[in-house]
Amino acid sequence: MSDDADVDVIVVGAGPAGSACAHRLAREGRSVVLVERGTTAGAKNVSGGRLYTYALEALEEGLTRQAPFERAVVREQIMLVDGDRAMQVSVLPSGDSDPAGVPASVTVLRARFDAWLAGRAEGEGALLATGVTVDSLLMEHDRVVGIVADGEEMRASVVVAADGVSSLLAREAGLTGPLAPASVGVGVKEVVALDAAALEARFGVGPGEGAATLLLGCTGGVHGGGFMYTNAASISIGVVVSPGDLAAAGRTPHGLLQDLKEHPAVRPYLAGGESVEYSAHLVREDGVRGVPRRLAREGFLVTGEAAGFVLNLGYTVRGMDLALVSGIAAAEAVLAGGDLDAAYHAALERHGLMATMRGADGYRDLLHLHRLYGTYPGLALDVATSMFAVDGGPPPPLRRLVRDVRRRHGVPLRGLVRDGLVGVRSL
Amino acid sequence: MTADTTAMPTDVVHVVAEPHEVAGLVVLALSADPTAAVHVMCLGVPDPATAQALTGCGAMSVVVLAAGAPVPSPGLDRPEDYVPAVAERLAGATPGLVLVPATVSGWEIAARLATRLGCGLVSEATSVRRLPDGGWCAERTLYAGAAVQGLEWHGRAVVSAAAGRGGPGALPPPDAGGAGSGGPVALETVVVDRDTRVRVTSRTSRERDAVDLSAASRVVCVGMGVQTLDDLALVEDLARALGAELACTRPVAEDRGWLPVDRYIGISGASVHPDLYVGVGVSGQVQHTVGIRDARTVVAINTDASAALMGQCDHGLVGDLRELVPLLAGAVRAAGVPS
Amino acid sequence: MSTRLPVPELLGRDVFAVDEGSPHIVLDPAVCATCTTTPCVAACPAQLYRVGPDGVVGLDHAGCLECGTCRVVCEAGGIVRWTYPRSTFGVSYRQG
Amino acid sequence: MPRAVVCYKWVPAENELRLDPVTRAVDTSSARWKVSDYDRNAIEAGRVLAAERGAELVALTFGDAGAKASQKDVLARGADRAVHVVSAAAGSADGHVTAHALAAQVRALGDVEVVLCGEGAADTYAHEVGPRVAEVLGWPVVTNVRELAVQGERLHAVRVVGGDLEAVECDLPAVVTVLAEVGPAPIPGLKAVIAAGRKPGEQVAVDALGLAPDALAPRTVVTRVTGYAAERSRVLLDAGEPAERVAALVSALTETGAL
Repeated sequence: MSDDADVDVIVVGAGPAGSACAHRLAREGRSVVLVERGTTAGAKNVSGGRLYTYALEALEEGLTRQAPFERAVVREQIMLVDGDRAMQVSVLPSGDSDPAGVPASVTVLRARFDAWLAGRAEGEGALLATGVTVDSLLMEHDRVVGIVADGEEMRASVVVAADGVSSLLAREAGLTGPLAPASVGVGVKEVVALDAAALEARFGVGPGEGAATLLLGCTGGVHGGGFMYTNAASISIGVVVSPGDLAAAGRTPHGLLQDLKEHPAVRPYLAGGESVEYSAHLVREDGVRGVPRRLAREGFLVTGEAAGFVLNLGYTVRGMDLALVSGIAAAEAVLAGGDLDAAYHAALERHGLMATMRGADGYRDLLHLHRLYGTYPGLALDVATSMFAVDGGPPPPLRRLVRDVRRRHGVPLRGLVRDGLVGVRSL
Repeated sequence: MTADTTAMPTDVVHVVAEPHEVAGLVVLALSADPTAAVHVMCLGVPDPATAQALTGCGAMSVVVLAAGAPVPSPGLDRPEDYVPAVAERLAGATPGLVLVPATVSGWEIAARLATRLGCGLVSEATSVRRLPDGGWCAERTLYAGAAVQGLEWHGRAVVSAAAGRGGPGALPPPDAGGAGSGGPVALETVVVDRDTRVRVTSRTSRERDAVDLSAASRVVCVGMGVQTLDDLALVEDLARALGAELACTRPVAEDRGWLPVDRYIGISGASVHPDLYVGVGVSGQVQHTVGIRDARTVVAINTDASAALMGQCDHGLVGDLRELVPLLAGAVRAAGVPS
Repeated sequence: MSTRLPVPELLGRDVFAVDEGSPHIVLDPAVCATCTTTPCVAACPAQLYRVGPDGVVGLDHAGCLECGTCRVVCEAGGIVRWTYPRSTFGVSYRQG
Repeated sequence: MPRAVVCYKWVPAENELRLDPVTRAVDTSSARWKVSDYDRNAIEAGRVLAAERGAELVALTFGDAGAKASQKDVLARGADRAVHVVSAAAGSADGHVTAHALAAQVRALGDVEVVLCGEGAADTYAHEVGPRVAEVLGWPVVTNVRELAVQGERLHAVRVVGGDLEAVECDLPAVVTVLAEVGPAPIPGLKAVIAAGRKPGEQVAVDALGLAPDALAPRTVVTRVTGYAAERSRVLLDAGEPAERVAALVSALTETGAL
């Protein structure tokens, strides 16, 4: 700790990134203050609700089984929606549990999960200060030396910004600029309380088991998709859409979510449930391109969602696992000392996080195919519907069936092939 | 509150109150248990008119506790000072329900008596009833009115209750001419030592205009969403148009000082039961809404459609109060609404 | 029975500590008056942005879900201040 | 060093309760817990008083194991020490039991010159525990207080009694119950929150206080808690021109006889 610092490290934001960072630093004997603006950790945090557990195990082996997660995901579903129609692909089982029986992914509700994780960081010796909004960075000689909250200053050798997608601190530090509307999706979510047994019957899962459902075609042609995750006794249902496209399409995120809930293929899942919470959150969609080149400056580094460590792969959104890993990497960079940015990048590479971000870059092209959100779900449903239509005549050749449907949707063969190639390349 | 009296032994209710509160509490006592022997301990010497009324209030006995030396200065007396004397007398009396008015002094008296008697306390009961087994049960509100709690006990307990307040939540009065404990009784005056550890040095009236909000048939209430004095003037005009009393939420009176404190409605303020309540810029926290529970019709006017009051009103008018309030005042006047 | 819920009804299920004293998002009405596209109105999940009778967008910060969408979509620059609510104020998720 | 004690209650946040729409059962399981609102004003009043007196401020609560979580908050609000009298049966305790437990701990602390309480707790608001504690200790009590000062060994207070303000005085030690008006409870700042995190809270088992079984036997039993649901029609007028909305309201009110 430098002479005039109150503590070694101040971590701003007790989400997965901040708590993981504080956990690791405290375990290594650093004095850490973890500042959270919610009155409890998790009170300001929202996500779809799925966590890949490898990241929790990376923080501390065996942590997953102690975590207050909702359900272990055993069923993956993709639902294509067009008008009143729907087509669903269901994969079971999803992923393998490791030999120790740790599920590969779990659903979480953040108010519970984040409070627990922050509590773990406290258990390692970090000081958790909740109900404190950090207003700005304390700067001296072009160096970040602390934070200011409600007029009070606190000094630290390093400030870690884990303050989420809208990171005011990373912006203030000059590491990030304004977000472009096209680089984010706005997610809205309802948590619908439902009896556990009814939920298990509807999703075809056992006690403690859950399903993750992705929905396409439910966004009124606006770039985006929907999701449905099973919690212990509730369903998280939401849509993520490109906010800049909404006004032109005459749609609202709220309206799309209400439509989705009313869809004949979705409604039975929710029947009799009671909506207990409505939340919203921005989701970064620019992948590795959204990660700033410099992630640190003297006395400061940025991690988690604030640093753009979010991946929208279309079939799933990954944020919490990347946040955890980047938080660990941030802690390792602080522990390494020296050039913070270099140490941080080295740690991120070491954990394979940058490789993951780069590897996922192709998905971005796939996700920018506009037809994915309106045309293709309808096209696929038309093909499927024709396949199942029996009128007594000879079944039409499948090739002709696809051609007819394609023409009806005004998709030229060239376009279909091109989109297909983008899809193949991106995978 | 109906009591099945056939199978139950007669019980004793001790009413402990200031002279002007006695009659109302005896009514409550007899409605809780019509066969009860009601004994009154009157804290302080009543004026002649009140004394006259007390002899026929329906109690079986009325004991007036008069201050022994030093006699308090007029206006600086404290009913709380009689607690040791009351406790001493009750300790030797037939155990039973001890009924105390739910007032600032009554709350303290009730809790201290209960402690001295080693018994339970039900503060601000909304109902009290005998049980067939001779025990008692009572109800009171919880979470500032969001919930109702049911309590039971056997043996002695002190209960504080609001006497003489109307509305469906209050203890109902007994049938007119209902059973009393007997005919007129003589007042017995006993000079007692008081607990003078707490001394009143002065008493001043808060800024108030003797409004009785609880009697108003229409109430227009100012919430914190009314942000300027100009906006307040608009709301005042609406109240005039409606012939309504102007009321407010606690912070409007206590923090801003815009209205006298006796015009605020809520758990620590007034309770109202008008035919029409109009809340302007009222967020609808339960600490306030508990006080409007008995309003027949509740109207909320707020820019914020998600304000809690919108979920607890009959009609929610969403929009800018600067526009809506003058329009409403005009429409009310145009409709020639009798006020 | 429809599962459809209007925004105020949904916000009513959330827990808020509204800071009556100081709004955390501030608009410049002069700038907003020049805005013709008003993307905030459609994009705000809590529908807190509304076009007023004068045709200018206004904001009610009570009910803000603190998602940051308005700040991202604002083209005209009418949002002259966007911060988080002061300590302990704002939305408080119980599920998240 | 003289001591000032503030008694507080750890309660579920009333705006986070869930009421079952059918049974009206009150579900506190999803509610976060908090230091009862007016007790926060009491703590701040105690902080100011203790600072003036050079006294140690002890924040005292009686509750089950869960109430330990309150200690960080009361320390952040300015208490020098946080003492939690722990009882597994605290959930079924009434004012009689609570007052005996708190008073016993006040005696155990020693050198206490004033005990502050909120006028009522956010859940029960019974105006009960403060005066009960005073009686158990044999001390005078001043309730419903909005102004408070101590000069020498004498306490001066202004109480709200109906429409009147009553200035009173009494000798110390004494118990005072305060209204929110006694002064706002500031939101703890960063350093106070962090300093609180460094201070350990103290736990005292109720059995260690040497209380007679009778003192710990509740006199009343809670038989049920049911939610209150307002029966309101909840018609929102949020569309159309303002004049149309107002006209719709006036006609609805006229129809129902409210006007």
